[in-house]
Amino acid sequence: MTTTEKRPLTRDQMAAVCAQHLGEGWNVNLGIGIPTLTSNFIREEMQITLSSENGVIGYGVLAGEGEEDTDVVNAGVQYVTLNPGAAIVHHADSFALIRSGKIDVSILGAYEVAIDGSFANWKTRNEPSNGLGGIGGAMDLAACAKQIYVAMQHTTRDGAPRLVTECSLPVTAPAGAVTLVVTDIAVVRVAGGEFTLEQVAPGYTEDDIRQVTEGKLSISPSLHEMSV
Amino acid sequence: MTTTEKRPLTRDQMAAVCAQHLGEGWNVNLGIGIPTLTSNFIREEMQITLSSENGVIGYGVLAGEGEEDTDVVNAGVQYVTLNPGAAIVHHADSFALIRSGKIDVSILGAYEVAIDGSFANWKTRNEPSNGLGGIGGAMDLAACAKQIYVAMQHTTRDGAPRLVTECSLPVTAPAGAVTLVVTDIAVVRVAGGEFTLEQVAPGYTEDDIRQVTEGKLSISPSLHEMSV
Amino acid sequence: MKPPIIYDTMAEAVDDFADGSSLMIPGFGPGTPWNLMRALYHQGATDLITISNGIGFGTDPELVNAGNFISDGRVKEVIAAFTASTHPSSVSAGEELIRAGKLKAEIVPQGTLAERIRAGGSGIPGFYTPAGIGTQVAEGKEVRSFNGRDYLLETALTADYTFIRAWKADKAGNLIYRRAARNFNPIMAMAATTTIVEVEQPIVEIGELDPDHIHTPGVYVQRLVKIPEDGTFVVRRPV
Amino acid sequence: MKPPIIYDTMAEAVDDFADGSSLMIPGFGPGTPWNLMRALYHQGATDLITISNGIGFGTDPELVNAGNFISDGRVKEVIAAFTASTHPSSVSAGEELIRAGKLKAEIVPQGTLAERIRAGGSGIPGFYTPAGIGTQVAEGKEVRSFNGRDYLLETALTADYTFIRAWKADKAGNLIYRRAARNFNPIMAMAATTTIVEVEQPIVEIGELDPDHIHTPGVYVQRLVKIPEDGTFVVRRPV
Repeated sequence: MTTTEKRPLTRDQMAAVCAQHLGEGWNVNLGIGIPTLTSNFIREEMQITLSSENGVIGYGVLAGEGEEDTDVVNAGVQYVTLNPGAAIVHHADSFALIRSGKIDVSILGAYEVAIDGSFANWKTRNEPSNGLGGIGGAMDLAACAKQIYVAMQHTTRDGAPRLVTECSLPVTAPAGAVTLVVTDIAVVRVAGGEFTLEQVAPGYTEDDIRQVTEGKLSISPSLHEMSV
Repeated sequence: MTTTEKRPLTRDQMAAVCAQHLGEGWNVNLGIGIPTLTSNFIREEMQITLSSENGVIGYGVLAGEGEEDTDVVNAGVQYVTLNPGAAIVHHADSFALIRSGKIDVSILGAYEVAIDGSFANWKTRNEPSNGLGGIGGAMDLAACAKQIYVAMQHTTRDGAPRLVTECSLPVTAPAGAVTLVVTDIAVVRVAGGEFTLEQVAPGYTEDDIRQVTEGKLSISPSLHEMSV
Repeated sequence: MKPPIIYDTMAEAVDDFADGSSLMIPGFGPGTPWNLMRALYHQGATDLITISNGIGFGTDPELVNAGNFISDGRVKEVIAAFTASTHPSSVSAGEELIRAGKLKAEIVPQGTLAERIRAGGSGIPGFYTPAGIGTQVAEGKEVRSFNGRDYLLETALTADYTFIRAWKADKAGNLIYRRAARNFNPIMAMAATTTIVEVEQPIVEIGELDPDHIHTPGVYVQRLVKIPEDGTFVVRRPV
Repeated sequence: MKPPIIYDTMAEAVDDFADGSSLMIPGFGPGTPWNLMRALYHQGATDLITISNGIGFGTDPELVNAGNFISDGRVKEVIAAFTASTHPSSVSAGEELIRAGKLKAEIVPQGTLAERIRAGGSGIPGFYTPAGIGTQVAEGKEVRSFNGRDYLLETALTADYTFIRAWKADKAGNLIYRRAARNFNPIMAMAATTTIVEVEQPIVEIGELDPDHIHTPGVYVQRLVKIPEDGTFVVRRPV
């Protein structure tokens, strides 16, 4: 492992790394934020279908300036393009698709991911149930997609870990939801009640990651630097 | 009341009498048999919408010979015409419409109707539950349409009453379902735990009807002969 | 998603259909997958569970329905809204087998059947419906009151296979049905593990169908096969 | 059915809207009934229950959403999938009112929200869903196991009114939506007692729309009004 200048990933680079972890022919759902950027990094030959909570099945890259169709948006209400072969359904049918387990992976943003695969992304405070929050489609996706990837900054703005032993915020889904976390400095597998470091950003070492990660962190035998 | 030659109604005439009991602007569902013939007797100015269990909303008269569209059928799989303004939905959405209570009346065939408004039309024998029967959409309609009219022969082929104190066959819906019965010889209102004779076929008297009707039969103050 | 596989013949499309499978069969007159049903009949599949509106009489070798398989003893269980004729005089082989205790049968109100299939394709394991309250159909089922009215708990239906009859399809598997041929097709396409589609019109290139007109998104479709010119195109008479 | 009443102006279409009513508001960016919402804002309706995906910030007087009514204290209860921002720094008036206990709020996973609305329009009083199991959302709800997995019981939603945004309509009230503007519109149109529709294109004669292309059958529609040339046609920016 080389020790060069530390270069954390940009949001676009994180999206590109997410795209590298998609399988051929997968049906993919992208959450608001970094995940929706992923649509720009998917190679056509992967035969990926992107579907959005609002019932767009088969969208493509973000629409270029001046080329927006104001009736074509993704889950983040960003203007996107429709791929050939797209289909539109209503909101209930869209979640019928999600709940039926046909989504291979949903990539979501989060505040915290715990070693048991639980994660938190709908409440910014640890307060009792009071009707407040921003759930969107996350709970349906977390409960029903075959896998959940989380794309998020590795730490809070104050430097506190977001990969934790136990979520401090109310969870979006209990244990077993998240399988992979892509951060600005690492790619971490979540399985068997622990984190496993698989990739680091250019210039980062195991120890760099360990210092900002809470909870058990194993090192993958195939640990390598990200190609971004 | 004149006493002339007794002229029981034909099936078409029964359908015509059913059509006379529809209100302006009603959404109407027609069951297999005599009820589906009703579509031929509905005047356009009534603004009736006929919808069928298979998802056809807004069909019209039966298709003439040689004019059948083999993809346009009613609940009896008879070829019908589509009225202008028709819409097609799938089977689950069709019953969503039915269950949501938007059907003003469903006209069904039956073997028996009881004084409490319960009726039987899905099993030809009084046998325990064994998976046998022909329910079709009748139970959904009976539970959810605002009213159920029954169109049937007044007696069995053996002359036994079909308007009865209590159904002898397994019921399609419990008390309170049927509000009106149109037979070949009478129009009978069902309410308040009794039958009320409202109309008789040409040549029939109260006593003629009473002889072939089981269960309490009141006579409407406005009893009159059917206009067919 | 990987696009569906396009087969040249009905026989190839159903070749690996496994004995003992469950099969959803749409159709209400039009919208019946006659060609795939006939191919499966010749393929020899047996020990089936069928889910369909009616179980059919199975007397016509060209318009094959569940009844043809039942008559041959190749069905172990039926789930349908019509398992017996409403005329005592016309009794199907299936009705006789059920009455003799030789064929397991579940009779379901048609709206409940449709909603159970829709639930099966929607990740909803159970729901409440008013249909059947106070009847034999309610026997053994949970009754629950909502806002003072009683409802039955009904559970989802899924199947290993469904055969779908579409009017138009593109190579991505997007489907469009015509008129009342739609009926059970869209919901069964959602509820089966393997959805095999017979298509009336030539299968078009991806992008030729308007996304707003699609009735079944291609994500639900695994196999497509064009109905040949000598195939069964229409219901030739009311059935 | 009696065809829907066609109004000349948005104001007339919402004139008799009663205080204290519940209102379903579709839209996910596109598909929002901006014109009817603005008309209702000026009509003065208050004491509302709103059902919508998000409660909105309500800072734009031209793009009126639930937030505008909330900011004015004209909403007594909200049911939504987003009641608070996901960024601690951007707090809406609604969020502040809810936290202060001055506005009743129910937060619902988006798929559950959609299915509860679809159930409300389908005569299904309750259903089971896996979304929310093991979270705060499950508090106080029945958990039931089907095939070894836990699900939550969720109940139907209906409303007194819904405002619908359609692309095309005919005089029978049949509606067609365009692209992702469809979203909540078809299911909310089914779930309200009075469905009022703003239409982008000129309302066409009965018979001009293909029955196979209809997304919302006219049987669900009570009122239609064409969006005027100077009305709000598009989402002019992501919201």
